[in-house]
Amino acid sequence: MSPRAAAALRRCAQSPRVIVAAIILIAAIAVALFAPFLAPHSPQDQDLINTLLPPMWAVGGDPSYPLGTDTLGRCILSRLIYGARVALYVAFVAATGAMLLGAALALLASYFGGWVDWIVSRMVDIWMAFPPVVLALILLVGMGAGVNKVILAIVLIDWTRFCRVIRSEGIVVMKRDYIAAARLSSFTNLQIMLKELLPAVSPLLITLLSLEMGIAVIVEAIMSFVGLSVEPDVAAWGVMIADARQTMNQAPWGVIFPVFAIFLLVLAFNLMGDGLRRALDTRLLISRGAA
Amino acid sequence: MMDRRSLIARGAGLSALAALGVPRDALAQAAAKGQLTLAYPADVPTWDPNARSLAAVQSLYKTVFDQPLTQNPDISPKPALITKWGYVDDKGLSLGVDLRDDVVFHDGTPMTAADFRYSFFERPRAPVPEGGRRLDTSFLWRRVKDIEVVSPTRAIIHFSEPMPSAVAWFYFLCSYVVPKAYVERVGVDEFARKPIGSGPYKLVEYQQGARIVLEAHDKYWGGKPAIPRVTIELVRDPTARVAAIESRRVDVSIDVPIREAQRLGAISGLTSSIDAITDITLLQITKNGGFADDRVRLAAHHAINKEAISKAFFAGAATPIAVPAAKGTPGYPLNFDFPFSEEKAIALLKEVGHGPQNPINIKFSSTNGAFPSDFEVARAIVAMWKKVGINAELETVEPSTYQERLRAKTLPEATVFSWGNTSADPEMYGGYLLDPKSIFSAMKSDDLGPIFAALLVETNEEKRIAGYRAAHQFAAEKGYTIPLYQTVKTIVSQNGVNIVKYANGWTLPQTYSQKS
Amino acid sequence: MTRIALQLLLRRLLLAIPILLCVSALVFVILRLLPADPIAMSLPPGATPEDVERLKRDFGLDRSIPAQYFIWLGKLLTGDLGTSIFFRRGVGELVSRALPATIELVAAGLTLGVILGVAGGLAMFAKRGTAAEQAIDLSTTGLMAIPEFLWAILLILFLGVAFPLLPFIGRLDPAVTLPPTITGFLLLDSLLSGRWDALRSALAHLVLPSLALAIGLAPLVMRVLRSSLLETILEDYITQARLRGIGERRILIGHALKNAALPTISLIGVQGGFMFGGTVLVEMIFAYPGLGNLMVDAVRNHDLPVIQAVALIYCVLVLAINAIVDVIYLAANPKLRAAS
Amino acid sequence: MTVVLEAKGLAVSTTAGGRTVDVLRNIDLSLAPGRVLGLVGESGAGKSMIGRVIARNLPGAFSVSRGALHFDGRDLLTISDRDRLALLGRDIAFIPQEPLTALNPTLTIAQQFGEHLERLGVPRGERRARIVSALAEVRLRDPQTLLDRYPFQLSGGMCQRVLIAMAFAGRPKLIVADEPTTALDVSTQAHIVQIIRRMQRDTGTALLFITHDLRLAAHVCDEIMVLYAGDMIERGPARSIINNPRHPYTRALLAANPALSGPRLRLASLPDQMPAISAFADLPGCRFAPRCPVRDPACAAGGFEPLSLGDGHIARCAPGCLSGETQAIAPTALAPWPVARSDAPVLQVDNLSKRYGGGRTLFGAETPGVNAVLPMSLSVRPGEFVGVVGESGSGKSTLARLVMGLEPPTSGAIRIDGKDVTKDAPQARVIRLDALQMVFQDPQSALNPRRPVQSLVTQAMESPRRRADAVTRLSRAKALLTETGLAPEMLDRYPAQLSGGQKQRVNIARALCVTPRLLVADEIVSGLDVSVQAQILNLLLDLREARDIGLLFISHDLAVVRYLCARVIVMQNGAVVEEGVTEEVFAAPQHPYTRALLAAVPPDDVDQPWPVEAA
Repeated sequence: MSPRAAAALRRCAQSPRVIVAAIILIAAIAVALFAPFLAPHSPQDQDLINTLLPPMWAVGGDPSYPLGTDTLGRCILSRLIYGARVALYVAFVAATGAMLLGAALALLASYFGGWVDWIVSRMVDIWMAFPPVVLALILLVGMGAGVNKVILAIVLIDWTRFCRVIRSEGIVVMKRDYIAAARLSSFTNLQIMLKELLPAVSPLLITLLSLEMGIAVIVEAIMSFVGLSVEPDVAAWGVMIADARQTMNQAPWGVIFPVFAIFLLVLAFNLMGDGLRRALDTRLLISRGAA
Repeated sequence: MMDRRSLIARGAGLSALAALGVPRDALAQAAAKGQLTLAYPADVPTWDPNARSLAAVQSLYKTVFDQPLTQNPDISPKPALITKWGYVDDKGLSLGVDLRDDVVFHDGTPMTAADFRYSFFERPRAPVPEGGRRLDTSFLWRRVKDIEVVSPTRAIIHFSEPMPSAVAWFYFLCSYVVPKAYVERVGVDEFARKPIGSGPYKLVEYQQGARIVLEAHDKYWGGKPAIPRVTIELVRDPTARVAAIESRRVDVSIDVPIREAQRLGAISGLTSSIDAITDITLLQITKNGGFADDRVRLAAHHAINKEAISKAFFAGAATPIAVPAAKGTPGYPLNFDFPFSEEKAIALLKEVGHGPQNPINIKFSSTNGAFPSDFEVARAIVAMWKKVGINAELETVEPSTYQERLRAKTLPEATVFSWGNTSADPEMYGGYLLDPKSIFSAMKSDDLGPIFAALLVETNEEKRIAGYRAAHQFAAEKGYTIPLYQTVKTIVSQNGVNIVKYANGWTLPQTYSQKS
Repeated sequence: MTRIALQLLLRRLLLAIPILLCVSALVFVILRLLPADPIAMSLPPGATPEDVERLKRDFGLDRSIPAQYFIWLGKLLTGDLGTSIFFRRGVGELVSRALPATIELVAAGLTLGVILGVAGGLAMFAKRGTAAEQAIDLSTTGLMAIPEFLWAILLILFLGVAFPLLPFIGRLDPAVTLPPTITGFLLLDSLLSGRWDALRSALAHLVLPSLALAIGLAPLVMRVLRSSLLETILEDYITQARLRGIGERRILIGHALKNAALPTISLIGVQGGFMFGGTVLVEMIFAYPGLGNLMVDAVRNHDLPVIQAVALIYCVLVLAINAIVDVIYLAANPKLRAAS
Repeated sequence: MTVVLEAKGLAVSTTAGGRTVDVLRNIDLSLAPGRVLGLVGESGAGKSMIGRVIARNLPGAFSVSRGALHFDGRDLLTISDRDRLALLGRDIAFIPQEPLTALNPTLTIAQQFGEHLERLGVPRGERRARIVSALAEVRLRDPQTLLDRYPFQLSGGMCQRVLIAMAFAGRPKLIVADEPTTALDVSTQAHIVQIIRRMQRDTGTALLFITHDLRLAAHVCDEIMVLYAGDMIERGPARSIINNPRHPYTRALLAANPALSGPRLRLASLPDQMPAISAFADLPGCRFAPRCPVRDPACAAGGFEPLSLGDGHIARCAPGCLSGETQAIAPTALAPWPVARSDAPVLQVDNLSKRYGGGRTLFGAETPGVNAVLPMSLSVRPGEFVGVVGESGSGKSTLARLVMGLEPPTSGAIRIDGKDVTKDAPQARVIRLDALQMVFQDPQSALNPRRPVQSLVTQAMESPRRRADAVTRLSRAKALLTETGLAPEMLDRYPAQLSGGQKQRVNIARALCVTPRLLVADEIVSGLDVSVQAQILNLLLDLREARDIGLLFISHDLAVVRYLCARVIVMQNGAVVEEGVTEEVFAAPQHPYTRALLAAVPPDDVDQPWPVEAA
């Protein structure tokens, strides 16, 4: 490992942000992985007699439903636990997809320049003319609801985030003499892109990826909120908020817990991105905005 | 979340803004002046009342316009612009109506039979401008051949074929009398911008999607409404409607979530009502896939515990129904019940070789958020079916997609659907929901066709009603329909307002008054 | 300056035309992916299948997608945005009422967000290296983890219901009558007609929704401004100004801020565009009669002509805000002026 | 005699590796009004730190630990912030190193100058007139038109003049000029030096002139202080330092500097380089000792008190070393310039030109293009060293990129061994890259920071055509390191762990990997300190001996070109203005531009007046 990478890693490991984020994320991943063992109930089991129970510590709470129940008498804790699966799945898959698409186009654009760059840049222009929420609505109206549709929508919307930033960083890197040196070493175009250009933009890429995961969690929640997200038999935090919002005044915990879960997960991704940005010393302007 | 300092800073900034003098006292003043504010969930698509047949906004139209007939709170018909009506022939093709002579439009001109003819014959038959802005009355009143103006207060409607539901349609969707002279003078577009009717209120201000401000019509034939000024805030978001009444920013809030209505009712100073109305919720079913066999459909019907659904989601207010009609309406068969029975369901499924261990697979769709608790109800039904051996795969469907599939006959076995019928006439229930010729029916069963074809032109009112009752019962017994319950209407109001509740869900501020 | 600004705007405009063409084609194709029948939804009982077909023909929905697109485009060029299937009214009329409301909301949100963000950024910069900065920084990360629509709900609960300080429904109090329509912009109309009650009420109604939008923007502005200030302060000309004996305050205001503002301005350009997206949900929650509500309605009713038109208008707005920010950027950056 | 600035035993410390180290120590200086003191040293010597102490503008981790510093009778170390601010700009002024970045790009000249004048108490109404006259004083033409321009619309030299005018506007008692000409072209350098000197003389201001160029300092300063690793090692009258340097380092520094005239001597190059701050703590005694050719064990242990050599000449060294001529530092004569043999040229360039832009816009209007290189021809034969000189913007770097095929030429032809490789077709590329390799200007930018040295130098063996296994690569890497004078333990280092000189060696080693016959070197020593520069130049000469390699050497430094190249090409604004045998061209330049270039270089002879005031 290069001393640069080692130093960056050390800085990461010493950054309180990264540590806190890593703890939250590892916990969330563990919860998601071991959901069947952790959840006291099936997330879909209804108990129409015990609807809208408060958390177990509140008056009227039931110890078998630690965080209470929703309008269908489903266990909020179990749904939260299974919801972590959806949130993380959407976060990882959608963010990775957006990164792959955006970074690939950005690398092509910054490497070849000229008309390739022109086309990619104009595509970004077109995409950037859409407010993300509006584009998401239109896409989901066109494609219909569902987790994978939401993921596809996020990929189709947010690739520009990667593309824009990576492209401009790539253009800076392309001006470096070591790219010319690689060319003079008879490297193929692909070799230069993958061995010289990609590693140079990868700190930025990792940072953006982390931030994008947070965005993906939020977008999923928004789409659930307008009823365009996951399949009905899937427990997702966004759906929980949308469901519980109807009874928010009466049973606030139904909203509070998933909001807090979203907050925590997004915070973890943001902290991670923030910490990485500092540790990897990437000069990037964080722009959220899918929300 | 936020650290304390920024919270305080934020709070300080906002109280500074609030100190600008935003409205608490203004609200109090408004109430004192005899003003009523209503939070209402839907906006009119257009102020041309003949254009669109939307049940959700019928109450809004009824504040500005009059219908030939109207309904009492108990949904019985009540004379309005028409005082008397009756067929003048024996084939049911000519209906004579007598109009009131004391009706004036908001611009002061009197309403006459010419306006009646204009609204129900001339406008629907007018050539359609390009772009399809055809009035819905042209579909609804297509059987009107002509309207003969006998005198300013007497007209005779001539039908091309019998339209026994015409009287019910007089108080149903789109049937409003508009001022012929005014509309012709200013044009339809201007009319939609500045509508004039003969209704209890004049429209004085309209912000699309935001608010409607009404002022009492002094010369209203039914007497000037008790509340002189009504502001209708159009608030689509149910939580915001709850917040609005809870913060006393409005006097009345319509269609708040059931549980919130219960909660708000317990707050001192607020009154809430949760009542079943004549709208119904049902499963639109087909003979596709797993529902090809009658017994499966019947089992599916028996397996649904409608009482439990009503209790779980509607505070027990959603009256369960056995046929696709509201209880107590003319088309509801007397002494008929379709019991909840898991045993019967299991037995029926056993006949076709299925059971809890060996479930039959079906597809099930539901809108999500189009009707109150629609998706939750669907999920509850999935759980109930699972117990008896029906494995339903639930998916969400957009209303527009539902329509497309309905027309393409590709609907799944069952779909949660809500049907509005303020008129309570049985034709508007089974006549549309079950008649295979109707564009609204999912169940296209050949044996239902002749039954409804005859009923559509049955001019004997008693026979017509009896026929619908029988047809409804027949459909339920054959497993052609799985009705669920009557839709629930919630109204939360401040104690100072007297609300008149309509069994068909109308919200008519002209019937409200303020307690002194 | 004005000449260059005009040139820039002209270039923007020329670029906007192909962008809008592509955007509209894209929307057109996406919207027709799903088989859906918006027509039947809006038909009255008693309509026959033939009626549905006829209406479909009237709306041109029976033709091929390219044909529909070109017909739509042709009409668009004559200023006809089409007819709403649901409302049976011209889309142009619907949009013209909703548009000023949304513009007012975004303008207020942007203003508030920029004010909060710049103030916060300066505060963070002033406290650089202290625990207070860390605290503010962490809390901005926290703020950014909550999306706008949740802010909207939280604000209603907190400032609308729990501490009822501010109104949260629509644009005016029920007791206040609408000022005469002069420009279509409520604030402007109130001002022009001297209707102070309406102005006050309209401003009060703007606070919560624009705050919900601003909370999304402010932390970003804060951070970008802070980090660009930190970068700027290391520049040679700042050192040189210090060496000329110029005080820190003057250096910050007179030298650093103007340079550090540039990245902030670009950020606001991008985020301003995104903010139009944020209005969709915020308008829905605050019953604010703007484009967002129109859009949500249209989506719900699958009202294709309205979705198309509104999507296009959103894009026009985004491009417009980008152009405005470009001009501001140009005004703030002499280098760019000299280059073009 | 009054003293404007006086330092006694001044020391600045910081912590490195947990230990407190002095980055400056034992600094004694005094500067009288109207006098010029030169601070000379290579980068890292601590010369700029003195300027920062005066402004009390030390970086966060640094602080004055010992000694005294007085300005005009006031203690600069204890003065209040308020008083310090009051002094800056009025009584003490600074002239920066990078004129282009030292002016705020968003403010016009009038705004920035006006702000300064406002501080000086000039009433608003008089400011513009004052600015105009101040700008005229620094020989800026049409000062009126400059007022509303922005800094980036001016050249570096113009900006520096503005900054000089601002520095002198308050008639300060002391001006600190920190490498004021380093960032400028040679011809501008002479003008700027001239203006500073004249203004300084006219106003009687004391000037602290910080530079890395001993010869420049000799011409500008009355007195010179040589710094090495934070130590003042020698101080004295300028003439005395140059003509009679006593400290081994000063002597080495002079011997490492190629001359522009006289016999061509092999440059004496010291081993290694100046230690970094982190290494100071391990050098308690003389910090130069590890590199000193005449050191004895005592040097490393103890520091030395300054030895007065009379005439104000002071050196800090062991008395024995100061006296004699040491073999190790004495320059040796060099073989004649690498001569061109009669072979056919390796590289032949005919009428090559490059024009940027110049297309048409969307509306069909022609956009003005830039001619980077006007049609030119050149050839390099095997083993021949050809120099290309010119100032920035003369097109010499573009020429290198054209030759290497990194950019397509607008017109003309490039031939390698007579084969046309003008078009960057795959086949032409193979021919070109087998014969030609390039050493880049900025080693920082030319070395991928994520590759270790062994991967960098054998990078070419990753290409599909030369793919080799790890063992082959490793042995090749070792051979290349040996050849370029790098220790084998460098194999696993990363660029960030290398010094500037080492990076440049790696850069050269990489180019040698494919055994080219011609190297194209673009300003490869311009960023290096003199002593390291000497090492690299000698390496190039050695390579020629060992490999018979040719060199196209691009540089702005005439002396360096003279040292290496038999033939020289002088470029100005993309055009070749003169070419020929180096010795002839430099002895009798034909073109006025060549003459101007030569005149701009401070002559080796201190007594020769320089800079010559332009007519």
